[in-house]
Amino acid sequence: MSFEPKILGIACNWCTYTGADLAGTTRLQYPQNLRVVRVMCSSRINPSFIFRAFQLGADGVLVGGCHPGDCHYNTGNLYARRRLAVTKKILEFSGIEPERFRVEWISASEGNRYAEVVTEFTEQVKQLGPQTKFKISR
Amino acid sequence: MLKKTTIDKLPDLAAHLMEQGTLLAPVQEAAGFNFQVIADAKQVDLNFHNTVLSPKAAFFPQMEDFVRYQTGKSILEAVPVELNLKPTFLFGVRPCDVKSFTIMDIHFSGTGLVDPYWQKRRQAATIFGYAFDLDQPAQAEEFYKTLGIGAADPDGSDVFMIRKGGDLLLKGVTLKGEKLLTQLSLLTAASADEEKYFEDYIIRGRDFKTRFTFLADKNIAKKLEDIFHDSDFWMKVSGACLSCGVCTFVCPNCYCFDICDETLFSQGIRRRVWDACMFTDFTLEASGHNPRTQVFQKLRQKIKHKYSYHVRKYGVISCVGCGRCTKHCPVNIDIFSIVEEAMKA
Amino acid sequence: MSRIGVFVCHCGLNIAKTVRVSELAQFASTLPDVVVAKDYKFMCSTPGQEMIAHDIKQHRLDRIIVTACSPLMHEQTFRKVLAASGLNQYLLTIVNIREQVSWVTHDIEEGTAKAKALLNGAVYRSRLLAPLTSRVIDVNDDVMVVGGGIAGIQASLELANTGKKVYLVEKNSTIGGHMAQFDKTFPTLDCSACILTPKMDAVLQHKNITLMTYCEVSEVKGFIGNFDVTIRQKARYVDHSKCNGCLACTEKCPGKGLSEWDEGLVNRKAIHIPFPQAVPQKPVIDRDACTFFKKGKCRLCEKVCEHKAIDFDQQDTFTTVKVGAVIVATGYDLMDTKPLIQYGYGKYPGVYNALEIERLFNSTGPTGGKVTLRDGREPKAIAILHCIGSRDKNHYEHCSRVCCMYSLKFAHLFKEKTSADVYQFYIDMRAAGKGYEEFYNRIIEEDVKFIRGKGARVSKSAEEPDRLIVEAEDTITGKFVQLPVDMVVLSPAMIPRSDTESIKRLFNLSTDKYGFFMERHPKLAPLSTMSEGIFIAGVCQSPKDIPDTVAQANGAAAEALTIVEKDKLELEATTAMVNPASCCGCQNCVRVCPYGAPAFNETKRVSEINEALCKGCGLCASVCPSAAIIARHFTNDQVLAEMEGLMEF
Amino acid sequence: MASSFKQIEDKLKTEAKKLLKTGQVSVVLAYGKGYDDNHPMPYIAKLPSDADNIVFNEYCTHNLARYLVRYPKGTKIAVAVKAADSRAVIQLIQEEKVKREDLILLGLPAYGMKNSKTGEIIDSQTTCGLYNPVLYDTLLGEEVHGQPVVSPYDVLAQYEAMDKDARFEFWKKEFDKCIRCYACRKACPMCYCDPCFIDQNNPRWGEKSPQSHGNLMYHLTRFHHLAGRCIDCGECSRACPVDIPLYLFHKKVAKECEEMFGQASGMRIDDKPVLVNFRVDDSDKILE
Repeated sequence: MSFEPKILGIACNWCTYTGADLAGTTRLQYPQNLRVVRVMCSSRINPSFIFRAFQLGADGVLVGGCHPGDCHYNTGNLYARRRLAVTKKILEFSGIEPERFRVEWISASEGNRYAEVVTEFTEQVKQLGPQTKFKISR
Repeated sequence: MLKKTTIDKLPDLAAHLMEQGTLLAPVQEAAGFNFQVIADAKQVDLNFHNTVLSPKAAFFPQMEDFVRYQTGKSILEAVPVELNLKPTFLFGVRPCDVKSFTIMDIHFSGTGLVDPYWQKRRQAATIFGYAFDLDQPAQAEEFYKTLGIGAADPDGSDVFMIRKGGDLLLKGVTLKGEKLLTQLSLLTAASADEEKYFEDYIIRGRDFKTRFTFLADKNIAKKLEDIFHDSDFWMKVSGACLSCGVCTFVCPNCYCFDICDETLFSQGIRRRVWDACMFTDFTLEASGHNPRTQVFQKLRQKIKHKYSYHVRKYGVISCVGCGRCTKHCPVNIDIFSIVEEAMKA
Repeated sequence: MSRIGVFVCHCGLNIAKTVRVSELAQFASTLPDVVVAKDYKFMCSTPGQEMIAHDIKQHRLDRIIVTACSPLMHEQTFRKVLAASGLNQYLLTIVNIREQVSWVTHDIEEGTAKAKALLNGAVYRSRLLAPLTSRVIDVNDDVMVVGGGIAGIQASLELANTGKKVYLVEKNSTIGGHMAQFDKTFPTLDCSACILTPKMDAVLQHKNITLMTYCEVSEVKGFIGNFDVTIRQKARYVDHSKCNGCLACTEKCPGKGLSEWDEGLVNRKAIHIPFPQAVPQKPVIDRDACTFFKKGKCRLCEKVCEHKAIDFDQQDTFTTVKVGAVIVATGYDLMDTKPLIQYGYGKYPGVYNALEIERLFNSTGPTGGKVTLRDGREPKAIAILHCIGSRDKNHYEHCSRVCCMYSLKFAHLFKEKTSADVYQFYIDMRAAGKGYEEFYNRIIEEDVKFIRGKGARVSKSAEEPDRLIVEAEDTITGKFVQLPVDMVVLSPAMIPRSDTESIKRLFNLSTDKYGFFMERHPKLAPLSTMSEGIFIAGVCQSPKDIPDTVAQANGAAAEALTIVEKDKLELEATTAMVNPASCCGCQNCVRVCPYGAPAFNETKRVSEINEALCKGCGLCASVCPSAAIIARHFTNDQVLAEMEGLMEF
Repeated sequence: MASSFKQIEDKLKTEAKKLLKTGQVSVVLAYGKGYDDNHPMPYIAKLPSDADNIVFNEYCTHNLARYLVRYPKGTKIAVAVKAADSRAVIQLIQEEKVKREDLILLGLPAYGMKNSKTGEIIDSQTTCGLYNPVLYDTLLGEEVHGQPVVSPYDVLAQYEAMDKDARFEFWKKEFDKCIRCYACRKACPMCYCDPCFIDQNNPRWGEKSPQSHGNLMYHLTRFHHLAGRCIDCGECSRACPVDIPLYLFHKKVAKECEEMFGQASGMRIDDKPVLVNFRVDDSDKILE
């Protein structure tokens, strides 16, 4: 059986989550490896959420927010951009493949882009294989 | 009967012990020596002064699992964790650290309330005490003489070891130790001279110089009680203290712990982990109130626990003067100096 | 221990086709704390809702999970079911297995597996949900309108007519705004003053309106329903409570300053009213132009004033008013075209901008309504250049929307007042408005020449030194045009007021890339802003004509009314709060919040969050290093638990 | 010509005495004698006579900015600051934990500081590599000049060049040593949270037991919390009883922050910490 990664998604309510709904409404098909947590804004995402996701066994983590400038809360994603950039650098220096963590800006009208990103990211994580470095083993 | 072998043959001795059970011995690490479970007999290295961490973890590991359970299931389905211990050989423990075991024994098993984990690990262990090198001066931080401990005291060990040049002299102190030595065929019998050297060494060890101040257990206990409210004193001595946990974690006598439930998915483990009186959440009450928030209160607690409460409760100071807390304190706080000053206060 | 009920919806075949719904319900029933799990054809139908209500009672459920369509669809529906059953509505969790599962896969294995994982995440999250209650606050029923142009005037009158008290704040010494500068309005060509001045006067006379001219907002505190706005009354040096508006002072005054109202084409006195119909009809002293302030001698105005109204010692004063809602209608400026050196504005006297031309047409203007050049000649040929700085990626990409129409109006007025040839240089002619296309057709018939090509350059004529040459490419003929004219009119981009930044900061608004205020939603909430209780109207939101501005003003008034009509207001429940025991006082929350909800309590040395200002984005919770901030309904433990549940299977 | 430790010590004593005598400050944070000369301690002088106990030698490595947040708001404090220490003070001012006007900074231009545990010279390998305080009111000695200017990030090259798997193994081995004594955060002048996120039970961010995953969560999150704030004094690593080279990770994060946001921590009072700030034109490239 081929490797089916588990991917954690964290999507902002106003853009990416709505965009994901639109992908569904338009019946776009994409891989089912992504499991999404809905938060109100990408700025809600604590760096530890990302570290924790990998510890819980996520093979990849995808964060979705509004395009910079379009944040429902004005500036949330502009802070998120910086904070998540640092998160990514930390992941990279700790030795985990940085490609396993991705941040994408997907608006509520970009259902097709949502489907594309999920498809492409799932494929990428598949190529990387199972994530074992952070995963808690008991 | 005194036995001997050579330092060169240490790996052979280690290998013999490893055949019979688990061997814990000093190993050189990046930050200094530490006791490790030996996988490769050649790792055992007696060229150390003392270890960074005390050997207490052999009997009181930093993490001890008690119960495994599943969330959402009945408590009746929880499974206690059984200790299936092989015989353990704790090899190369300095006299002051050996003494710490006997002090900890009072707390964990000496008063009728028995901690089964401590007791089982203790019972499974054979302790190879190892005298300090009397030809080298004691380290600046050490003060075990103050606590009445000699640099070559065999008390508390099952087997006691003294190095003589390239030789290692071993003597069974307890029946268990003696019996073990007779089984170790690679040991040879020591000569009468060596026997004498061994006995003299122990006596010389009692006069070995470390930092010293005259300390009667009862007096210091009382004195510390008297100055409990002298917050000027405590503020002064704790001014630099960061309230980190280094001193308590390296201490051979600190035994405070926390019990926590750690779960992942539906699997839970109830375990014991070391805690420290220096930590914020140590005395945090469920109400949110914390009776000990200030640094001086925490340091006072630590010193009073060792030199006062422990004396009141168990009749003995809970410190063996190994000096680890001083040596590893990031800001060089010295418990010996504080005790000395307290006596003057 | 929670008692969770799981309700799996088939949504007909929408879900059931690619998720095995009964298997999903069966799976749910094996999860810890799940007391009951059921599937049903249409959970949102009345029988479906009744089933949930029934099970809440029968099984004493305290958490409900509905596994169905997107929460954006039916979360409210099911919340009502909970509320009706006596369960706090925030104890509901929706699992989205339609839009994000069944509709995006054809594979029933995959679909079912993902649905299980999502459901498990919901169970983990659900256990940690807490009941939330909305806070109810009192509402002040007064409104503030910032900006006294036509938008502000209109909104103020509408609100005042409903009986609400209105504070109208205007930074100039008169209300009226740009509209007061215009001569005629397109496409009807009715006189601007004739329709505006009655409204200005109505504002002054209205018992419910407190007119605050020569004032600026200096501080805004509070939140929807309860704003405390501090107003700075700039020193007028004339005590308006004593002045009777005889204007004797303005006659004697020797000081001269450029007339703002006449776009600097002429001077006015240091003590002045901006224009004859100004409201209020009482003067102010322009400190920079006043001989006394400049030289320490003069005081002529003081001597002639019989009411002793002149007060050279007057200082700025501050007053704070309480209002429940605010309408921001700060209008626009024209782009400064001087930096566009190719058009020679400021260099060649024959080049004018649109507002200057408005003044030239006006009978109260610098020329008394005669169209003459600065040297007094009457122009023989006039070029009107559209889209100067707007529709231009190098400057402002936006279309200023009204220039086509006012340029046509100018052409008409030029034709009426002069015998000049009039040329329009345009990119596209945009006439989308009631009667606009008709107006365009009318002007075409008035012998106005239309050249489809953007004016590229204005230069001095080599042959005739008094004349200018306009260069452009006529894109219809494909020919390069060099046209000698006497007057060039630029129609510059309309841009936000120069003080937009400070207004933005004061009211916590956001702006688009040009600086126009952002509406909450471009279609569905065009007058609301991200700051609750603050509304926008008119050109400060985007360029628009007078009818649209007035419509927006009425709309904003109605929006404000929906707030101040209420006695009480229910606030968002999913706000953040600070656990003071964990707060380390780093003030990160205070630094990042776009709404100013957290504030630092200096005495307790901890942050506190004003729930009335909080919008629940959770930014503060993620920047809080000691995890002291609880983002209600999205708390750290809820999110982490959900993640754990999602990753378990 | 740089001043000797003894010269600086004398000036420090004089200055401290003067400040306490005139009542300009109520507290002087400096160094005092420890149990031997190689182990001086942070010392808090409150009386003019206390100033006689002040010492300064090459082992006075501790970052005294650590102690500033202990005092109530408005306490007038004089604090002896070496280069990195002064950056910590600046950072604390940026974060409004202390006020500039409440502080008198006694600058210590010190070259040749030594780690009292190992005896090694402390330079840009383990700290920010500056020798003169960035901010001070009085400089107690001649500025240090003529030392080679070395980027504090040069030391990272070999770790950055590592294969990611090797780097993971490297850090795993280091973090697995952690005994969770929290000396690193307690020695850190910027770690003033009490409680720290890792102390919390609800939620429990990382397990309290000293296992790989809890250790990893603690350290990685702490690196994030210190991103753009760590002033590279190296105290965390010197405090660590098991010698985890935390400074390497902190340096890496500081370097990335500097590159991405164009601002080094603790250099200017008017800066805003980079992670509670943004620029509209921050590039999306930083996420790649």
